[in-house]
Amino acid sequence: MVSVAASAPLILAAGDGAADLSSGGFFAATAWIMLVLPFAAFLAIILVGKRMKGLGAELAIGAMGVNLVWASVLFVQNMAGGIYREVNLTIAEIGTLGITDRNLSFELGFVVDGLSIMMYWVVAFVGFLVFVYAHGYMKGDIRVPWFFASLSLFAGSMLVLVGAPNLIQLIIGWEGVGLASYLLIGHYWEEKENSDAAVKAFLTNKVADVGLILGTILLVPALGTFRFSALSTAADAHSDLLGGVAVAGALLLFFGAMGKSAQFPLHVWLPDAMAGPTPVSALMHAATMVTAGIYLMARTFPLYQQMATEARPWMVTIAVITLFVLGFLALVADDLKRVLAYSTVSQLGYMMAAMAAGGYTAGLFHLFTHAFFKALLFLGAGSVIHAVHSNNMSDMGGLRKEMPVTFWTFVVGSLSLAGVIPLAGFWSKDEILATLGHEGYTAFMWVAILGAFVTAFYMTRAVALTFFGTYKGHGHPHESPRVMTAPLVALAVPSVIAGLLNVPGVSWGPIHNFTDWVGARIVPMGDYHPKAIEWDLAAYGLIAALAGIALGWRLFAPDAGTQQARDRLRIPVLYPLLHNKYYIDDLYMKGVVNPIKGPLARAVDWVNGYVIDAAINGAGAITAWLGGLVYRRLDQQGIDLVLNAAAGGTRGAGKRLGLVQTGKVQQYAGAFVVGALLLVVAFVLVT
Amino acid sequence: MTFSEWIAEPVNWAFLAMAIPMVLAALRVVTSRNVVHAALFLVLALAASAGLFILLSAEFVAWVLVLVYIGAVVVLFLFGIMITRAPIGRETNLSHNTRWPAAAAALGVFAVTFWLINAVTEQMGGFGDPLPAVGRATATGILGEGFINRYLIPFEAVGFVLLAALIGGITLARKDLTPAEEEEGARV
Amino acid sequence: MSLELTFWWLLAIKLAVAAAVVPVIGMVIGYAEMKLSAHMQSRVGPYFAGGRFGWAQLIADGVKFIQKEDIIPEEADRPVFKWAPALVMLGTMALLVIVPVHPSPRYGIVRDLEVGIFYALAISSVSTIGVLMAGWSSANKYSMIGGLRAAGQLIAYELPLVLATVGVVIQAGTMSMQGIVSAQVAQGWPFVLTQFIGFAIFMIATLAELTRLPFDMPIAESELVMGYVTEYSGFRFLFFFLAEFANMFSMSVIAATLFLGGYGLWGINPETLLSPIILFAKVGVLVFLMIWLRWTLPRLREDQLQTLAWKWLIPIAIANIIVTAVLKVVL
Amino acid sequence: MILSQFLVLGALLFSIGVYGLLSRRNAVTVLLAVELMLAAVNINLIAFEAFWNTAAAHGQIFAIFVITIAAAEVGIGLAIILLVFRNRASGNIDQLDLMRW
Amino acid sequence: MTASPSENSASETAAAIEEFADRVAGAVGGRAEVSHGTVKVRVAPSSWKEALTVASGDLGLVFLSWLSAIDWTNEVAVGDEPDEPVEERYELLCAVSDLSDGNLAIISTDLSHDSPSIASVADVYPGANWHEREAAEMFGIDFVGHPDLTKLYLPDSFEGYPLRKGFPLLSREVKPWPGKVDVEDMPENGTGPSTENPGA
Amino acid sequence: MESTFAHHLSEAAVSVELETEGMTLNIGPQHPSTHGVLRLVATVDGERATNVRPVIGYMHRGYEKLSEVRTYPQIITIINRIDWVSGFANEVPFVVAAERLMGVEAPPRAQWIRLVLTEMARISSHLVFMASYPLELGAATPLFFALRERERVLDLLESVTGGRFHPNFNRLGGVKPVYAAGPTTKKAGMDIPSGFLAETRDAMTKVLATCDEIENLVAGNEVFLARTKDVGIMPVDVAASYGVSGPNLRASGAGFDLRKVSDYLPYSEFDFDIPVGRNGDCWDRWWVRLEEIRQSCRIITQAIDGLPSSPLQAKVPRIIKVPAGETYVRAENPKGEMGYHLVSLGGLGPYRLKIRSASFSNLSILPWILEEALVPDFIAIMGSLDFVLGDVDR
Repeated sequence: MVSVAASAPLILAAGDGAADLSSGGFFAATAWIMLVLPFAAFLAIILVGKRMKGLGAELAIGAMGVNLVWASVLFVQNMAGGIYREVNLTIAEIGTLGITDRNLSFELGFVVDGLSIMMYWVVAFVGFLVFVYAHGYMKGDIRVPWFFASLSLFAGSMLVLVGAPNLIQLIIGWEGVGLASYLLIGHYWEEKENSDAAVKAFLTNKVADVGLILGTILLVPALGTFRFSALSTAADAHSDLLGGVAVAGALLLFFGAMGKSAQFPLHVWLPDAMAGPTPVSALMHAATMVTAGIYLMARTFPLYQQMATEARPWMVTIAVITLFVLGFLALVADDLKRVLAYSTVSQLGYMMAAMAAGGYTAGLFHLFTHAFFKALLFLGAGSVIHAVHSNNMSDMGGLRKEMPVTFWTFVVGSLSLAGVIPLAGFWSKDEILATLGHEGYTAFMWVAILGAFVTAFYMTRAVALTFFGTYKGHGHPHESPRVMTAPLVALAVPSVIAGLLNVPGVSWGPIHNFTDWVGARIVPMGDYHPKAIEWDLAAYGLIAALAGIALGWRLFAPDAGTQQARDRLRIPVLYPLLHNKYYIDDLYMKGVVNPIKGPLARAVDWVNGYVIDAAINGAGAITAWLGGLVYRRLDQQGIDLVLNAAAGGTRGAGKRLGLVQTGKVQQYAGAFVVGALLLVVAFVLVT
Repeated sequence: MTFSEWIAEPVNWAFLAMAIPMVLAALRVVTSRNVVHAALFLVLALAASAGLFILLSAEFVAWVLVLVYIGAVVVLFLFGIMITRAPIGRETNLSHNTRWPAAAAALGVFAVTFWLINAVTEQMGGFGDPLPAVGRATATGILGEGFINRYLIPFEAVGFVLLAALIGGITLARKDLTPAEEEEGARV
Repeated sequence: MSLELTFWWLLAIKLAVAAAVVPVIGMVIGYAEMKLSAHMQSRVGPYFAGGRFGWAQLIADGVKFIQKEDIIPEEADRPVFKWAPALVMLGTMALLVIVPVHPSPRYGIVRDLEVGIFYALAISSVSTIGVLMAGWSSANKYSMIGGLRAAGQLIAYELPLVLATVGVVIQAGTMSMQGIVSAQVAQGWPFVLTQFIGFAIFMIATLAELTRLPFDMPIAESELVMGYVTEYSGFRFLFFFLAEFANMFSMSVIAATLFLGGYGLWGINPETLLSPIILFAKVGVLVFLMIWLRWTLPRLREDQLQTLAWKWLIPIAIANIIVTAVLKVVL
Repeated sequence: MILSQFLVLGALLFSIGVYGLLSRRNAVTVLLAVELMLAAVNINLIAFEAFWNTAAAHGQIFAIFVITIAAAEVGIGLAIILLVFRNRASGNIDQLDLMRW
Repeated sequence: MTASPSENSASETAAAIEEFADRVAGAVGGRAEVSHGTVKVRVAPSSWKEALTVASGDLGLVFLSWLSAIDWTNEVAVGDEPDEPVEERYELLCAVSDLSDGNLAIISTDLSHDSPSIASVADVYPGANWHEREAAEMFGIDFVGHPDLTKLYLPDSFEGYPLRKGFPLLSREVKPWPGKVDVEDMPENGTGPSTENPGA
Repeated sequence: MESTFAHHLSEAAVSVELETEGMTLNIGPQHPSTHGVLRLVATVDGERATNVRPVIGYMHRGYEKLSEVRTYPQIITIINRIDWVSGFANEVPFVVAAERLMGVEAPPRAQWIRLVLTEMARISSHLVFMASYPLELGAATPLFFALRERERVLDLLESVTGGRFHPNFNRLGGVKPVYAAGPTTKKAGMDIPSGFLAETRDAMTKVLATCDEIENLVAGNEVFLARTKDVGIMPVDVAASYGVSGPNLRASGAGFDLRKVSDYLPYSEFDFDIPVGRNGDCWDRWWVRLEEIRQSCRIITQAIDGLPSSPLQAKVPRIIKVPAGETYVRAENPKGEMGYHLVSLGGLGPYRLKIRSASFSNLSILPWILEEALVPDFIAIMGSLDFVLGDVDR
């Protein structure tokens, strides 16, 4: 039942870094614990959480802590020397399904390799800190046990997704993440707005999930496997056969990833998802939910790299649109969390662009660094919100003195996000730019550099409006408790130094480069990663960032506490456009939701009424002819009637046709029975 | 096999002993003028069909039939009927005037099916061979294995359908309270 | 052929015994209930009938019931009204067919079905129909409410009852009653040790199935004036009356078989004639438990009962099944 | 026993069900008739399985599927009838022509 | 869980009662009478409902003890006739009390014999609903604005108003029972049992 | 998100929305849980009542009219039949009212005996409640525990008054010379029977022990709590405006007890507490009554320890005529406030006697409290109000 791939998979033989992969030790063999623990915590919290002192938070934190230990050990082991282990448990034989020549089976299991270890660690690390933070943040809230149970479910689903060795398990985790996010976004469901946001997130994701599932259905028979590890082999073997199927399947998978990773135009749910408590946002934006799409791209990278290359330009285009166009929305938002949310959308665009362009490591590296500073920024924002009891920057200002820890960590996060050397964000963004340039997307590269300018600009605005000037809110804000600031500090450290893990061409003694351990040694599929720092590109990026900061500071810092600062961007045409989010929500509402939600019955009614009325009134020769045809077949009343039905008959035909529509089920059933009988008789007579 | 040969087999007596009441009960189900009586006759028909299943050595299915149909479905029926205030003892005309066309359609169905059975039996040289001995109960394990191996996906699908039906049933039958009523309810 | 005949004769005799057991057991348990409740309440209970200790009280009651006029309400639906008690009684009698009292395949059990427990659960659900029939046909609003309550309650508790037995089935690896007992005899300890949750749920659900306190809403004397049996008198009432006690016995005997090791007892050879006695002793304990609860607890409310079933018993039973199944696979 | 006897019985039962389905006015009785038809199908399934003694018991499995689906159908059907009853104070199916234009 | 006994109320002095009576009378605009520790405040029929509204509100007499009537008449069918003629009327009484010191006031008003009619106070004290129904069927008083002025005790077909003094005890007329007439006369009269009213 | 189909149907539905079940359920007049001949006409939807109309009057005996043709001593014999569960307590306020009009006061010993017997009546009445209430909820056993103790108390009552239910023991100006069984003819002026004090002390210990026993048996029972907690909540202002009194009112949170604020009996000389409930639900009403039994035991124990000696009867004329005047005397009876508004014109009997009985007002809240209640809760709520139909109908 259990097949352990103790040896490295086939493709490694061909790769350049395919050396010395061990199957890991005890911790790799027991990595499934990480997948199971959060679920155990989930169940335990639901059952006994209410009666515990910390209302179940300790269970969630404990489980996450254990996970962190496991992930950290694996992380360090992997840094020192690559690990590969894949365990599959056959749950049920599905058979060939009649569509593929291979026997498919439904398997569950886990995979431990560079990519998944990186994700394990990010999820566990950010998750742990967020849980600890949430313990402070949610104190006194309603439904605390339920909150932590959902958080555990969230993290657990993400780990199942990340650890999935095959598409099916990935989909299970994928849906789990969707479900948990729905629960968490709608945590304060008493307000309709929040439950609407939850529903919106869920539905948007569901739309995208259709793509994922259709893609799976399309690809699996062609490839003959659910397993990722066999994907590249299969891709090799089938590359000529697949053709259009691969492109279609790949695009469908990408569609799924677009939903989870909030790519234009499926990004609409993410900003609204701010309705959930801030720790949820932090977790969702940094580690769990939105990275799932990027992760899916990374896992199925061979597919895009080797089979569905035609799909890539489209994907890059969408990603660049996302990173550039949606970044602007952060400029006008007043809600601090919304600013961060749009920045996340934009950064996801960067990652996706790199992924699609072929920069496997670049995309993952940005995911890695982004996880830290975005979690940091969200937790910082949460800390501010906790203090001033408002989400809006118009209620903040001047918090620099009251909340020093929050302020300094927030600044670190902002600089990192803006891409200021030598913080983490700089290195990862630079790598993406290099990838875009190298793969021939020069124009997009410049757009991305411009995007960096926008990023720096709005982050400066956010910092200025929040922490400088004078306080505009109510009450007296004060620094958050230790349980909340400690995670901030803990996140600030990697936000500063994580970039050094992957300075092109630089390696730190026994510690391998990020590029090495995250993937290249395992998936040598011809991705691009820069071998040395391209200083000119770096300079452009840096200049863009610094220019953004300078402009932002110039515009917003001097009178950060006043109304003018916030109104500075109210440019006539642009502002309404941005303020209304490019009217995309309206478009969805008016173009998609309302026609569907808006009484379907009325539409049917309309069709019924008009079509049949038309028949009755003889308002068209075709309708009349069709009516006459059906009528003849129903009544078996001879052909002669049809012959002279040209004019006079149409009227009567329509009338009788109308009578068929009695609305009485039994008459339909009777017709059905008679029809079926006739069919049977006909069938028997013919054969 | 002639009729006299057929009737000589005791097991066929058992068959008749169940089939005849079954058909009669079924007729009463569709002709009875009292809904509760109709439902109770359905119980009789189903019980007879469970007996036939035992005759065909499908013991597990027989008891599933009893448990699900008689124990739950018909109880649900009666429940529904009574909740909608079935008139006790009162007989109403439960059929409408489509009786004759309906009878014709039913006869047609029977005729065609009967003819088909006859034709196919003749064509295939008949299935007239006696059944292997009674008492060869199918091991329930085989059923179980069938469910989780070969028919896993249909099994899950059926489970899903049941769940959907459950949710649908609740949604449909639930009385939606206005907010004011909900508050009232909370007071009590 | 002679062997065949013997088999049929034996079956007939065993069936007759099982059928005869019902009224006798009903009387014994009824008497026990009267006496035990009396002593729990500082009374003496039946005392005069039959000389000493009122042992013939139930016989006298039975005679009285049979002598009484069989009253059928004017407005009642006569055939349904008449058949309802019979159906209730039938479910009870048919249950005893699969109870193993001894390991001998020939004398120890009427019929050892491969799907024994399943049969038991299926048959026990039939009496619900009888109850509904009684409630509806009586032409009495109290009876009607009682019947509806009974149906709702029996549907709700059917599930935990079935689910509670699944753990045992998984552990024993068979649904045959005889097989379950021998599995327990073979391993030397009863399943109640590992399936205590299942046992507890089974007993609670049993109380509900029997509509005994604290789940006696369908007949609640102080609310519905005996609910669906309000309009019954004479021997038809006797049927309901006996069926309740006989049902106590049959459900207890199934519980004893599933969870308490049936006729097996540690250190005693099950082949001896002690086996039935051991079984009946275990049944006695369970019956005593039921009587004890009956005279201790007030009754719940209908919504509380449903809450208990759907929100507590069923999830716990399912969790129990999952845990059992996982452990079965793992161990 | 021969297979045909079960098939004919099934056909008879099915026809009776069809009659009930088409002729009954009360919605509950229509559902009852549908149950009869499903029971007829089950008899056929089990009979086929018994006569073509397959090792994997396909017929029984399908019969159980049918029973399950029937249970679901009754649940939904009764819920709808209940709703209709609540809104129209009648269980008669010929008043149920709202789907008509 | 235990309320401490109000100390001054245990030994209520006459002065305290007087003070309470005046306070109530002042508030409801009536005339106070104190007899044997019982406070009675007489108000005009037109201000009946208003008086009780004030009592239940400002005065804090939230507890409705009872509401009933007395038929003051000079011609009785059974029982004693008044020694001295009284003013013929129905006196409507409503006893209300507070829940702290046990102060109880009887608010009273007079209704004419010809058309006994008054505003209902069932919406001031919901409990008055039944009391008013009782008074209506026993005395024939019409409570205007009462939600459901049907008979409470008696059959719907019952005619007459039993607690009116003019209503005879029928059983007593059919079969005379000694009752009140069967009393010894005062010893100093020394005339033995009398069948007449002793005071006559 | 309701289903489109349901929405569609409900829109298309006829204008009148019909309930699944608009059934009229007649509870009573003959029903095990109505404590006699009370009838509730309830319109129920499933198990929930939409409208409840109590119908009373099946026990109307016309005591108010009867008293107009009775002498004062004769009235005492009929009024103890009003609330027959606590017969003795019914006599006291009437006697006190008449004494007040006459300007007579009963001697201390008589007053103390009245007090002791009133408290005994209270214990016996509450014990009936303790017995019947769990029974109505389905638990049969507490009945026997409680009735056993009630028997003890009734025996004591009987030993003093000669009657268990209808003592007819009070006299204007005192109490009746004590009845005693046995061969010796007792002379007028005899006192309470010998051994009474010791027996009472003994009985009170046993009653207290039984209270603990009942509390263990009933109050510790999850099912009982589930059936009574938060069921039939009666806010104190609503209760007061309906005239609900006695333990029912105190269970709603009013610490109001006429024994503390009125002087119809010398309660001010005793040390006892008033149990007060918190939520006004059925559970509180049960608990308050249980606690009141304990407090009554406390009072009785104090009373028999310090029974003053004095004659049993004040001086009154042989033929009692009450001077003209009117007064209202109310007393804290087991069921609540019992009062007599006595109007005398100086004759042998009252001109008008208004009997204010507790259960009448306690019951009048039923339409309010039973609205939207479940049928099983009817029983719980009605039972917890502890009414006696004789007290309702008079």
